[in-house]
Amino acid sequence: MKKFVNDPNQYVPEMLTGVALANPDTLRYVPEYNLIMRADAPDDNKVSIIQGSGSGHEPAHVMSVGKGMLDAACPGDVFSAPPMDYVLETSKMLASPKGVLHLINNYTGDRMAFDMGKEMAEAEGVNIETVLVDDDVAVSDSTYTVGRRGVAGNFFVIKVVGAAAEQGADIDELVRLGNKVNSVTRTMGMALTSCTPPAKGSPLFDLGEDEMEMGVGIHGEPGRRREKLHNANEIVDELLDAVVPDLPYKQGDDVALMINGLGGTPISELYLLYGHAHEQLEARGMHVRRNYVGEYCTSLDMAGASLTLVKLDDEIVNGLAAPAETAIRTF
Amino acid sequence: MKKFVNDPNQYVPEMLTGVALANPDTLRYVPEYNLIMRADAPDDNKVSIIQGSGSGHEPAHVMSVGKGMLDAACPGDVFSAPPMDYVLETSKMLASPKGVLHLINNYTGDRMAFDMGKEMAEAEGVNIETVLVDDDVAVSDSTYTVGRRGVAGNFFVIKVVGAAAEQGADIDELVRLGNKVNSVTRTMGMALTSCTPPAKGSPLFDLGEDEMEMGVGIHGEPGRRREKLHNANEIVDELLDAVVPDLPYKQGDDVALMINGLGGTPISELYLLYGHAHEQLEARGMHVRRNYVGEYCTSLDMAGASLTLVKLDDEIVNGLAAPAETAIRTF
Amino acid sequence: MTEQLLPSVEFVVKTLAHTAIENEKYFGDLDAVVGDGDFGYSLARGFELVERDWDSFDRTDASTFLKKVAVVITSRIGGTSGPLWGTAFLRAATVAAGKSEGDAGTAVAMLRAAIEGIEARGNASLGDKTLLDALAPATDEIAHQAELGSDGPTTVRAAAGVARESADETAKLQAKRGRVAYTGERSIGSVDPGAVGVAVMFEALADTWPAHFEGKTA
Amino acid sequence: MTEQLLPSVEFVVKTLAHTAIENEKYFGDLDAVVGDGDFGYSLARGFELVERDWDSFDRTDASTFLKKVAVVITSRIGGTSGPLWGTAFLRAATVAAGKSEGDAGTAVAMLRAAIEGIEARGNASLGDKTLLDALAPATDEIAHQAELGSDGPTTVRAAAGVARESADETAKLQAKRGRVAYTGERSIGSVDPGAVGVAVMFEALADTWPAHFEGKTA
Ligand SMILES: Nc1ncnc2c1ncn2[C@@H]1O[C@H](COP(=O)(O)OP(=O)(O)O)[C@@H](O)[C@H]1O
Ligand SMILES: Nc1ncnc2c1ncn2[C@@H]1O[C@H](COP(=O)(O)OP(=O)(O)O)[C@@H](O)[C@H]1O
Ligand SMILES: [Mg+2]
Ligand SMILES: [Mg+2]
Ligand SMILES: [Mg+2]
Ligand SMILES: [Mg+2]
Repeated sequence: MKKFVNDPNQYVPEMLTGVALANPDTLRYVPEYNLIMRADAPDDNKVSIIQGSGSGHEPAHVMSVGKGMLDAACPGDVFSAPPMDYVLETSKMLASPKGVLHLINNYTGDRMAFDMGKEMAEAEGVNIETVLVDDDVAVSDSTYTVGRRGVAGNFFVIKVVGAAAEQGADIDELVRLGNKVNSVTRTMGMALTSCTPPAKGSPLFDLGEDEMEMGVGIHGEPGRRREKLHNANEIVDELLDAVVPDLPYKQGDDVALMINGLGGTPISELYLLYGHAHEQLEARGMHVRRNYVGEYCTSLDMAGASLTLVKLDDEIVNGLAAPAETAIRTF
Repeated sequence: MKKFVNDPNQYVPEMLTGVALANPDTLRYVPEYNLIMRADAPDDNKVSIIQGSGSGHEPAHVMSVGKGMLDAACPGDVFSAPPMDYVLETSKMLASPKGVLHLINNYTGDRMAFDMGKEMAEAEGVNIETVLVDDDVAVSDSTYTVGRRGVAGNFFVIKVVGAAAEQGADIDELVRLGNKVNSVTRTMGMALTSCTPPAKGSPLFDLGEDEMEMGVGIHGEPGRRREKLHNANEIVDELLDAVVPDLPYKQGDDVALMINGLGGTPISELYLLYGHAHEQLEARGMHVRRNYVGEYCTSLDMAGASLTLVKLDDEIVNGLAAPAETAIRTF
Repeated sequence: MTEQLLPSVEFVVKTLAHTAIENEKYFGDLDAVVGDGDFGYSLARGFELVERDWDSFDRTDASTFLKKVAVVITSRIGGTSGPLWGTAFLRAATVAAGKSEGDAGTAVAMLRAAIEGIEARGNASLGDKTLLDALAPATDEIAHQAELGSDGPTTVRAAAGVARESADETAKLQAKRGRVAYTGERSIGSVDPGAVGVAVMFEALADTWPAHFEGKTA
Repeated sequence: MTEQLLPSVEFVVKTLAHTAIENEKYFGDLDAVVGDGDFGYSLARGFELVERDWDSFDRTDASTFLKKVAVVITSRIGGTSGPLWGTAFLRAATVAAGKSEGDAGTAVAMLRAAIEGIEARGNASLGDKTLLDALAPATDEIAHQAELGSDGPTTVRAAAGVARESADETAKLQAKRGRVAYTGERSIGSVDPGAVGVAVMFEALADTWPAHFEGKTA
């Protein structure tokens, strides 16, 4: 396993320790619950926004804690939803008279942990509402599954809801906004390589030297289909052909375009993908009004990328353009 | 080769196209010279700061163009210094009455290209000064080599000089500042894996599953020595033991600490490394006053990291803390 | 065949904990075939806590004891398994309430309650390719052996056989619940890790049961 | 043995260009052993431009022609090789100035000027494990063959032999210039890509020389 790791069981706590040490003034770390929270939270005049989900997707979600973003994150182990206890204690610690918003990525484990945690926190008097994120078009919504998965589009929900919360919006308004952003956001990802969870120590699946996995999940779940490796432009076209007709995004639409790296892909390649995606969207009559290129929601060290579109209106653009701070700073 | 690539010969131009499309209002792209420049440069009241170097190190250096950073970058092909022509034309296009500063990473090819380009641009009336960056302690400065290499510490020189240039500092002042920052900056890197240049299509070197390369160069050059793979804390200790005594950094020093990812290492691992490095420095009596965790200077898709220390004084801290904008934006 | 309930329950939980910890890698590998590979890790970390806190659990009666185990599991195991396994222990505890002795019939009632809990929590049914597909037939087999009047070791061994067979059969099913359901038809051909986990645990019980209850069973 | 200089120079440059492009992968692999792997790529991209602009080069005389080639190489090849090779062509052009005919002595003078240019630009000497370690002995061999009165094909073939031998010998040297010098002792054991490049080019010249100048040489 070619990774920086000490004891695999301490991978998440050691990472969180690093995040906390890098942000001594703005963040608070509560090791018992893998909890990273804004040092100034909860704020009586602001709804607290919480996210859980498994680790291994950094900067999602624990590094998205900060002004105008999340108030707290309580990630589980790598690729595992947080235990119910983390959700319960985090909800209690972040309780605000204006309420607590659970932003949940739509996975069975996450939903169970948050459902149970919500029930128990409500029993202790915390007012909680829920927004589900499920932007992944790779998964068809059937009566059998828990529905589409939440992936990189999660960023847009956090950003817009976080901005509104910062401006004092009520919890119902945040639920409306969050559901709205989620409803116009679609993502599809693909992998060039597998990823290696520290506790497993070997790749989750095997991909041949000339293969790629279309529609891969961010936990290394196999996707829609395995294909022969294509060149960069063909891959972008394939992702666009899955994402664009899904909403559908139409000629004349203003959109935000995100090219998200899955962890092992260098930013040079992401910009190469971005260039073609941008040109293709403009050629289809859409206007790329905002763009996002980099790592937002990863799958450990997986080489690969996802493409997200958000249909924009002024309300969403304002939320996206509002100032924000996160635990990861370039400067 | 598991990469997003179309024609390997078009890798750099296609990446630059993406960067330009993502920054339509702030950047200008001149394809003939791989040139990315601020749309508002040159500014008669500001020294223009230029950097070249090979590609494959993104975000260095082409994605560091922006207010308070570089005015232009004219990268060569992957791992190749730019042709002299690029330097000449970029210097002419960025010519300002206040002068042009060449920030050069100390490699034979870069120095030759910039030396020749400077001579020819000066012959056409451009006023040029030079600052060399050579922060890599892995390479011992001997009469044989061109000296230490310039690696991730380059960021700090750009940031401080860029901030001063933005405030109208003269070129001599910038040279002084640049040399000063470089003189208190030291870096050492190590690789867990090799990297794959698109035109080569296979890894530059082989590293066994249980090996790592200490002191690796950012072009995949072998480093000080090949070792058995160690755990994360041991690796950090080894990097600190190379960097700290070199300046030396001493008890009581205020320092900036950077953990830079080499391209294939996820940010979760970088924060894990950061946590231990921070704790070790504090244990040695140094105070980590600013921190930087992420990708600043990469080696394509190499898994690995480098550790940089900068000894701080108020002048340097002010430059580091000054606002800046770059071609890569998270929001 | 009636026995003190608490020691039996303690023995079962201890065996499950031991088995979960011992099989961490195996269970993880099973989950990596089409899942996300964390099943072994989640279960092992949770049951490690059960072992760690073992001596501190309130042992007023079997029900109280099981509730404490359920709380540790529900609170501290992440992933899908924490809520599912925790709920199962909690429901079994409810059935055990007020009972100090038990027989095969008690075991069946506790297991059926656990199954209903998993169905409710996971919104899952038999045939969805989950741990239920081993747990439910194994439970039916215990009921069947009780009707036949079999002794403890025979009953547990028979249940283990059925659990293993049923777990192997899950390879033919398409997953309809959990993370693996996303892969649709590609889930066909590999066994469900949860179901295999149940089978391995029943086998561990079958292997140790006779030694433990030697002389105590009918 | 005196010939028109321009056609000979054109022939040499064309052969070098062809060889550089054909051997892109080989030269790159050599540079990847301890270097950064771009030597083949840099050279190929530069000489591709030479081929592309071939017809447009001013052919007033050999010197003008070589200067144009030098400008393309210096301006458009990156890495260390652009400045080094460009300087070499430029210096050779200077020696050729005013000459319309040439012999082996002219070739030696042009090559010695190129060598001095590389030494100056690269701050390198013989034995530093660079292309000089093939180019300088091969040049000496041409001078030697000229003294012996050998014909063109014999001279070029002899120079190619020496270049190849010398290039192979670089494996014993520790690099003192260029990127590879950073690796210190670890550079010992592998040949210098630049030196091998020079040898391969001399061999290509030796292979094609007789056919080209058939009947024209003494
Ligand atoms: N909705 C569900 N209902 C019942 N059992 C389920 C459900 N989802 C998953 N399982 C069981 O849990 C096992 C996977 O557990 P685990 O790996 O912890 O979950 P996750 O998918 O969150 O990683 C599956 O093999 C299956 O037996
Ligand atoms: N300072 C120097 N002087 C002369 N020749 C050099 C020097 N540095 C490198 N070389 C030659 O150039 C070759 C490498 O070229 P190239 O790969 O383009 O350079 P880079 O190291 O910049 O990638 C070496 O094999 C050597 O023959
Ligand atoms: Mg999981
Ligand atoms: Mg190079
Ligand atoms: Mg799992
Ligand atoms: Mg090279």
